[in-house]
Amino acid sequence: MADNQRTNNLVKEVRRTPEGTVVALTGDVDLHHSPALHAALVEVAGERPRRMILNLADVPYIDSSGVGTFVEVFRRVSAYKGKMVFCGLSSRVKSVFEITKLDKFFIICDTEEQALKA
Amino acid sequence: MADNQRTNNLVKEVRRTPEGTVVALTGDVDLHHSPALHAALVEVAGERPRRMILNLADVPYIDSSGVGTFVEVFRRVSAYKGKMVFCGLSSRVKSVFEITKLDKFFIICDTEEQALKA
Amino acid sequence: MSDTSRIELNITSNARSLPVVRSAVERMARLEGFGDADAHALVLAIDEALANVIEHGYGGAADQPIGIVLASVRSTDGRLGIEVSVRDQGRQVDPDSIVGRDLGEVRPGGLGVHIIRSVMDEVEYRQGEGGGMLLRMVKYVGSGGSTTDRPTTLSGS
Amino acid sequence: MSDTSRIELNITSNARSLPVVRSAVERMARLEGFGDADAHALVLAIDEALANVIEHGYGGAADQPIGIVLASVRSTDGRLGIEVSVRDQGRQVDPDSIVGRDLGEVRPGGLGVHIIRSVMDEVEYRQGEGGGMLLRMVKYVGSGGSTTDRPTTLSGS
Ligand SMILES: Nc1ncnc2c1ncn2[C@@H]1O[C@H](COP(=O)(O)OP(=O)(O)O)[C@@H](O)[C@H]1O
Ligand SMILES: Nc1ncnc2c1ncn2[C@@H]1O[C@H](COP(=O)(O)OP(=O)(O)O)[C@@H](O)[C@H]1O
Repeated sequence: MADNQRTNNLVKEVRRTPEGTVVALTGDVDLHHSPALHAALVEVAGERPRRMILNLADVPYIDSSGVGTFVEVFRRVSAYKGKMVFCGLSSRVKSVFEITKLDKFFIICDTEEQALKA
Repeated sequence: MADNQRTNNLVKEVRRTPEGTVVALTGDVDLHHSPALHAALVEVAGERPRRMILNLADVPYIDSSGVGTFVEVFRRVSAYKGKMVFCGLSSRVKSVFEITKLDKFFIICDTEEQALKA
Repeated sequence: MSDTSRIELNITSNARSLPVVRSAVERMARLEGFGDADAHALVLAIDEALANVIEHGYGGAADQPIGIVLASVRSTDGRLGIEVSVRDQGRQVDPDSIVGRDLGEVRPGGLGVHIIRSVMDEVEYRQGEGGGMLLRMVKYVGSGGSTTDRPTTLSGS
Repeated sequence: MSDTSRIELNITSNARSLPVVRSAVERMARLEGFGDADAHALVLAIDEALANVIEHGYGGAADQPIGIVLASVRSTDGRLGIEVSVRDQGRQVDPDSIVGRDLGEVRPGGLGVHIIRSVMDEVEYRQGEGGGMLLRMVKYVGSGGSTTDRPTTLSGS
């Protein structure tokens, strides 16, 4: 219940398309929310979408627990040869990817349309 | 110098027109900034504009020291039969005028254009 | 957000610190489920209380201690709220002397206490045990609020 | 904003308090003259430090004390900065054991300390005198910053 609430607050939308599944997040992805985010993304990864697209346009803040969550999910998606693609990063969020050098490993697009073709 | 800096930070623009003088403020009008605001508005009032128009479109926050400053300047402007008109209030700022019942005493318009004719 | 939270802020009596407190209070109010009007009202009341400590408690001195404690609470009918206490080591006055004023006339002064009493659900001034004043106040979600017109309980000053 | 300012925040080791601290830090950084990148970097480093105290210092317990002090400082060459100290009463570890890791491989973990050391100008872990750990760090305006690529001083863990 508490967990559900957190997930619902964090995952704004899950949209399944032939090119992949778009997960739109909302709010700060921090230590408080990362466990629920992990659970939600593992569930989506379990459906083995060709692309798992994370739209962060509505994420003002992310910390290492958030990027750590993405890394863990990335391993699951890579394991079945899926792709994980990010879009909509603010410069603030992008800088956290840069500091942790994850901008080199993840595919990062500007828009969701580009992400669906990446 | 420190005072000047504060005034400059707070008063974004002073524009003199035949209908009155528009003073556009910016930033939080709180205990820290009210003394500098008072000095700046007293200076404008000294020019005896027909209307003294305070544009608060860029003021996210105001407290009682801010409205107290407006009241004090209002007395000066009223003394020479000038008008004091406000415009651009956010609902947050407007609520402070309401709590202190100053919305009943001041002329409050939506836009600067309306304020110049009020 | 059902578990309670508690945050303590210790500042000096410098008006420059007020925006930092306002930001913290606003964020906490949002996290506790306060809407726009309630969050704004709470921020305003705390800001006014701090301004009064700086001006009246400390006579404008900028280096004196002020302690602020924010804690989530619930009303007897189950509404979420935030309890605030503001503690200073300044001038002690008779709590009954801290009153706002009737707003029948336009003049500056006496607005801070009026605001505090208008927007908060509970307001209590006390003399602190180790000196100074202690202000305890509570605001609940969806109660009072900045745009209501309920009669104030103030006596004119 | 030339006079110095100092703000102390005392929270419990609950991740729910982190956004409130972030808001306060960001506002203070802005008031001190930090630009976007510097303010964001400072907020991030403090948030990571607090997350580490919660996870490693207190093993996830949510009701333990954490003290944060923010103070404006100046570098020897006159740049504005903010000094932060984070104090806990949790597990004491060898300060030298608190290291980030090389980022040659994609795996979670070890990112927090890497971030702190990347974005802050000074970082020093010590064991607290009454127990727990004490982290002291400083960030100056326009130095380091979140998007620079300077070599890290980390040993792999
Ligand atoms: N923290 C305080 N310590 C001592 N006196 C106070 C304090 N807060 C308020 N007062 C008293 O209450 C009066 C009303 O305060 P307020 O409504 O804020 O108006 P103002 O600050 O404009 O006088 C003050 O003039 C002062 O005498
Ligand atoms: N406040 C702390 N108290 C005790 N140990 C700490 C503290 N902060 C960091 N550490 C140690 O440093 C290591 C690296 O921390 P970090 O880079 O944040 O990665 P992670 O938290 O993912 O392990 C931790 O695993 C822990 O052993």
